[in-house]
Amino acid sequence: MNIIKLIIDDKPVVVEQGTTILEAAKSIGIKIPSLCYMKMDDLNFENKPGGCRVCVIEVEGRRNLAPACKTECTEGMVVKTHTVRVINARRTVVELILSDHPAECLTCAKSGECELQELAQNLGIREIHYTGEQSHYKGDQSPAIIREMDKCIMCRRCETICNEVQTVGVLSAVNRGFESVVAPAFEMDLDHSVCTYCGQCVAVCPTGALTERDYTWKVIEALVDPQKTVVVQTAPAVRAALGEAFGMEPGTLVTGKMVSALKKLGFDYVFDTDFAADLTIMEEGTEFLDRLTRYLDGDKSVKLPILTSCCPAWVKFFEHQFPEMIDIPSTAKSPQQMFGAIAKSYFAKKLNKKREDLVVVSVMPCLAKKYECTREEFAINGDADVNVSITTRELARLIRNANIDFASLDDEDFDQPLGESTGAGVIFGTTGGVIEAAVRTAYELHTGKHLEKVEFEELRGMEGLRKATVDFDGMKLNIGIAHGLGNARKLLEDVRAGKSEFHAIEIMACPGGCIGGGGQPYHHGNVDILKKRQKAIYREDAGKAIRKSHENPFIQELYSEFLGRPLSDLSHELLHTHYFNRKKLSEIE
Amino acid sequence: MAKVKIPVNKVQELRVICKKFNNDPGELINVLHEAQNLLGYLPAEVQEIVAEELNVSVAHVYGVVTFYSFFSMLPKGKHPISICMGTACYVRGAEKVLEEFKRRLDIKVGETTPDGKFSLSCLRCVGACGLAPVITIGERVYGRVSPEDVKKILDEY
Amino acid sequence: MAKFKYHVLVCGGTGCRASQSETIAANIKRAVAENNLANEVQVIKTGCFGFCEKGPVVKMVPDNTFYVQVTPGDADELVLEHLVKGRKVKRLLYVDPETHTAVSDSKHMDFYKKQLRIALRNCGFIDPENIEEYIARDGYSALGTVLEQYSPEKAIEVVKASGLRGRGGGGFPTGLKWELTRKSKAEQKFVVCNADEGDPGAFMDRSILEGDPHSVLEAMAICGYCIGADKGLIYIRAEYPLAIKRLKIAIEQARKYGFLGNDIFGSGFNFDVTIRYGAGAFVCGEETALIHSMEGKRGEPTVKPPFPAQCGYQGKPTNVNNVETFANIPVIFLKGADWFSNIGTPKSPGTKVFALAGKVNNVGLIEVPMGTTLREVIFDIGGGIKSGKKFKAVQTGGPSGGCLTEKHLDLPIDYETLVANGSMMGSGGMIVMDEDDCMVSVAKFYLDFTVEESCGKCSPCRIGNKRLHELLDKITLGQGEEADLSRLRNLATVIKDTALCGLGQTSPNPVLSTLDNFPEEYEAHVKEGKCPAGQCRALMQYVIDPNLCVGCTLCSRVCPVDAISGSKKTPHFINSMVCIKCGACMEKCKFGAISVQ
Amino acid sequence: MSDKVRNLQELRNLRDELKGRLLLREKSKAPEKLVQIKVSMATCGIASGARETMSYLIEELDQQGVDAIVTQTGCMGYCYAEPTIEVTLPGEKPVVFGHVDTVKAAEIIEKYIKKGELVDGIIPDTYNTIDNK
Repeated sequence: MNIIKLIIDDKPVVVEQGTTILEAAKSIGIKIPSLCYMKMDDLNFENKPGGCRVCVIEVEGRRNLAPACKTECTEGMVVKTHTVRVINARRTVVELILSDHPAECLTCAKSGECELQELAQNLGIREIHYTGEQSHYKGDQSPAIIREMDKCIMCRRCETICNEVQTVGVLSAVNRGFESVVAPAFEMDLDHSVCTYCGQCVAVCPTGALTERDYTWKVIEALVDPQKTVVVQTAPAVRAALGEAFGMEPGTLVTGKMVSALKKLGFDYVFDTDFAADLTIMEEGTEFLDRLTRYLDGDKSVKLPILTSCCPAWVKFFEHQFPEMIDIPSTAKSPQQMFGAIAKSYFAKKLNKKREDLVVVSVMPCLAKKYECTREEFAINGDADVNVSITTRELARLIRNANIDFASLDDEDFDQPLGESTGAGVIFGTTGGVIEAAVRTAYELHTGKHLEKVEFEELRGMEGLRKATVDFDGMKLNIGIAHGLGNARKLLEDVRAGKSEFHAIEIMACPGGCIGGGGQPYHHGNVDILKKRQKAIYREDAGKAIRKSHENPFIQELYSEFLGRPLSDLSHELLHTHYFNRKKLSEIE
Repeated sequence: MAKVKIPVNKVQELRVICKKFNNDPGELINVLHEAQNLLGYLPAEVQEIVAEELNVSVAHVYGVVTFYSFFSMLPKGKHPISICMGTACYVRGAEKVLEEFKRRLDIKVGETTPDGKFSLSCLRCVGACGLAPVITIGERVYGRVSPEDVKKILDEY
Repeated sequence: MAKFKYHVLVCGGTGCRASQSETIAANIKRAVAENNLANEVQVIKTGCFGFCEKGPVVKMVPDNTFYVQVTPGDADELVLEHLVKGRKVKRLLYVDPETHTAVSDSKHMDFYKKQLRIALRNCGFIDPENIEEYIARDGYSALGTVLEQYSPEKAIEVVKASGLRGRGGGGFPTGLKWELTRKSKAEQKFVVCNADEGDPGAFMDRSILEGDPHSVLEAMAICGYCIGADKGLIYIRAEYPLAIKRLKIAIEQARKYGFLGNDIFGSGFNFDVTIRYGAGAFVCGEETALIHSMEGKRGEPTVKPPFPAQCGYQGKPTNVNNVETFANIPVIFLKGADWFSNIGTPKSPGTKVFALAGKVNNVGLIEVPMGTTLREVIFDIGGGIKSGKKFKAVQTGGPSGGCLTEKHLDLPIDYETLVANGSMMGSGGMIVMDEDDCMVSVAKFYLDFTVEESCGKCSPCRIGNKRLHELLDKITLGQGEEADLSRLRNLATVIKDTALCGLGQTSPNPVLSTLDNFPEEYEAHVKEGKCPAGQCRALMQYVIDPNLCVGCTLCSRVCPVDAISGSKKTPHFINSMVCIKCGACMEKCKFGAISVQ
Repeated sequence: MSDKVRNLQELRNLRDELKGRLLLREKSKAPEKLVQIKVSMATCGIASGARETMSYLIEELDQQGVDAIVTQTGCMGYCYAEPTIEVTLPGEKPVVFGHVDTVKAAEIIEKYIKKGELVDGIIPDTYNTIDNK
């Protein structure tokens, strides 16, 4: 690569060929404002249509202003980023965007996190000189995502991530000119489309156009209801990100403070989804070993590789996109749903209460969980195993509503018995974590030997598609790992073509796994935040006394007192499920 | 969007069209042209079949259909009337002719008369500026149209 | 001519007719009869000679003597001297401005024939559906010569030497564009002919494709050979069914004769052409939007660079040229680059086809050498302004161009001059406007067009043009304030400066050029709520003249909104607040009592 | 394929032959009576009735036993005068007529084609072509 020398704001800069002016300026501390631009190399996501025109700057010798995000540096280029002409152009462009944007900042779900709001503040916009007609679109409220497309600024991030990274293809730019907007086909509601609710569009949307459904009020109503015993479960990835909502460094572990806050909010029992993660390992691990041994004994009807099934967005993805393969993934429910089933049977019996008296609330880094708990197979005569699923962001809002000074809380412990978990449970929160937890237990169950080193570094990392071979005392197991539905599709196509050399595959819909879920505090495209959260998860695992799921005493107690053994009839009834052939085409009412 | 039932033979013809363009997503616009000629318009179900055959998302097809003014998701009239609103025709009074058509047919631009006989739309430029103002009904081109002629033209159908 | 020995042609074009050319013809007929030459001399009224400055024009056939600025009084002398005595009437002969000598007949006076047809050379001469007529006029011999005698590099040199520039509107040197595409390395490249022609009021590409499709095919093959491409695509708008039909026939015939397909002229060079249809989107005239449309996507442009020459259709190097640009290529190889570069001006050689339309008498497709002045085009070729009205402005370059006025009439037409004066060449649409056209509503008309055709991808164009249109709407409804004029200018300038593609960067031109050339008209709308040209209906005041109105109550009965009051036999009054300016009352009033202020 | 032109020389021969054949056509048959008429059949021409004019010309000339060839061509540029036709009497310069509906066509046949009298409304050719430049 040859080197390019140029001048930006009278400062000399040296960059590799192909670098854009935006990146060159950033490398010497000049942050040129931009809006539609977002780049996350590790997740091979790059959105720079060059459409918002906020990042225009002056290049000597050029007739009009150049978009910094798209224009590559050339030798001897002279760039000026804040001449009067540039500032006037930038302010006018932002005024134009604001002129077709509802001025509802005070009540908007994205207020305080909105990139357009921040831009308007930085530029000191006090008046919109060019007002006129505003575009209006049909509202759309799905179980997980709310679309208020009047707030759409056509940055195309959601369209790019849904089509290129997730390959689900729900969204596309529609119409032309002033009425253009990004929408599903026929501007139908999301819950009629093939949307998997992975929430990545919400994670990248710069404004309040795409936000999560808010169930905080429903939780408050349950808490104040004297007849109800309110039980809460917190997902592994929440404890690695909740702190960011209160100004803490990304990657700060706030497990103890989270539990303390939940107790102060009035939850009767504060439990941990990690417990159900260990339970999932028991069920899924056994199912995998059962298939593996039958396969090795020559039973051709056995379907390998086994695919993990704990991510609801991934489940809805293969139900829509690969309906003919719905018998390949593990039949085990996700930890959220296993927890609900156990809470409303085993635990309800312990408290000798009816299941209807219990309200199970889950705190998840994810939007698809909101949809998952509403699936009819996860309820018994109308009473859902998990009543409400809220996101990390919603929990932060609840804590603020209760005037709790989160940062100064002392640590507290989860309640027993469903609060106890192992290191294997907590690493569910990151890509590669579920399969590592499964391997830790399956190794010992299969070989009967003690597993000395529990860390399997070869399963870890951030690359979209990863392969690893694990040695089960002589028997080589090929493991595949994919995060991001686009990568999942590649593995699926191999499996469909019978070319897949894997025995087991772990798939998570969100890039980075659950730490990058659609319900987490906004990362605004900064991938380092995801990496820091991932390290925090592995730190929590390392700090745990017990590191393998089958050594969790309360899991052993659950089996001895209630379930009997993994894959027992009761286990099947409570902890396993089946999938549906969802037509690829939407059902238009 | 009411689900439109497309007769089975038409669905078959539609798949044949897609195969004729060997299901190449790059040929989407040519496929949509032939589909619209086949059915007169492009309802949601047609777009879904095209999306399936060309292996692209339905949203992508809908995005293309709503981008180009030639494609319509509503059935056009038996005799689609298009008024040329190019500069030459505008300068020679095309607006008055349009007003006259609107008044007589009592529909707005983009709508179809209740009996489905006429639909009214504006065209950017037919390219016969010598005959400004120009209107087309189906394939036929009428030149030098004045508001007074509108009645005579409509009576021809 | 069997019977008549002599024909006297009297120009009957509307320009000359306005200076009584009909009476001249009548006088000559009378004089001919008096000298009993009636059965030898036929007097004929003709269409416009295209020399209206010197009208009325009388031409004697067969000796082609050309008399100018003839008056009805000269009729007798003409008949006596010329027809009877056979002597030319010196004082009426045309004096050549350079040589100051009287020109005896029109043969040496090709000065008055202002047009030169290169791109349109075969249009109207050959049957477009018969390849043999094209071959008979040297068709495909340029391709044959290039394939047999030129290396691709040398052929590109010829195109560069000719100085040909893009006729689509931008004026980018064609030779350079071919060279850039040649330099990009790839095993697959494409030649694309841009026949989207979205400009309203422009129809030259259609006429070329309908009249002489083979010249485009031949040129595309030559371009393919030069840049190393074996595939050509013609992107044509769906609104041109006849051009599509003729193109298909031409492609079939060209394949049959081996001018398309494999091993053309035995040179081992393969090239074939397929047709891709537009679907009604003006923005697809822009190169990158066109390419996306051909890839079955929404016609949204992308930021350049990369230029299509490096990465175009299907990511491969693609050379996009306009129909008219291609139509010039075969002639350049037949007649040579020097012959071509000597036509027009040094920096803009060759000719340009214009679609002359609007308030001009001879609406038509004309092709003039670059450097011809607007006056010559509008008055000499166009036959002046319709129904004797006063010329006000001419709009070139369609929605991306600007308005030029009286003071620009003598400017030479070429790329640089038009851009320097706030307009641009564009594809060649030329709409003439007269005193009755309000420049603010013309600007609004173009903005209405751009708002409708904007692809919506970038905010300055998607939202900015909408706001420009709304501002102009306000002004034409008489609700504009002083500050709106400065807002208009700043917004237009910013859109021009920041929009992503050519459409957005030029869409404010109609506003800026009307603001610069007709500031007083904007002020009249804003300050006095008046529309000088009387076109903005909202600003028209319908008024009843009390001393003409006899109180017959006819107007009050026909008024749809009861804006007219007054009892029988007394002068009536129109309440301008209620009046919707429909003009029904004015039509009904038999006494001419109602007028518009 | 028989019609495939294999090289430049073959093309030149074909061109000369075609040019010749066009002239031959004139020479072989009764040259003095042969009339060539070109009807401008562009979109605007057709829209203004060029198709009717063309078929009228063909039938009428046939009935009146005039040996003529009527062919279609592209746009000659006189939009204001469509439909336009160009009539070339043998040995004469081509003359363009404007606004040629069936009535005008009849007048052109009667006066110009049969008797060589010019007809009102002829359009002087106002442009050079590259042949004579």
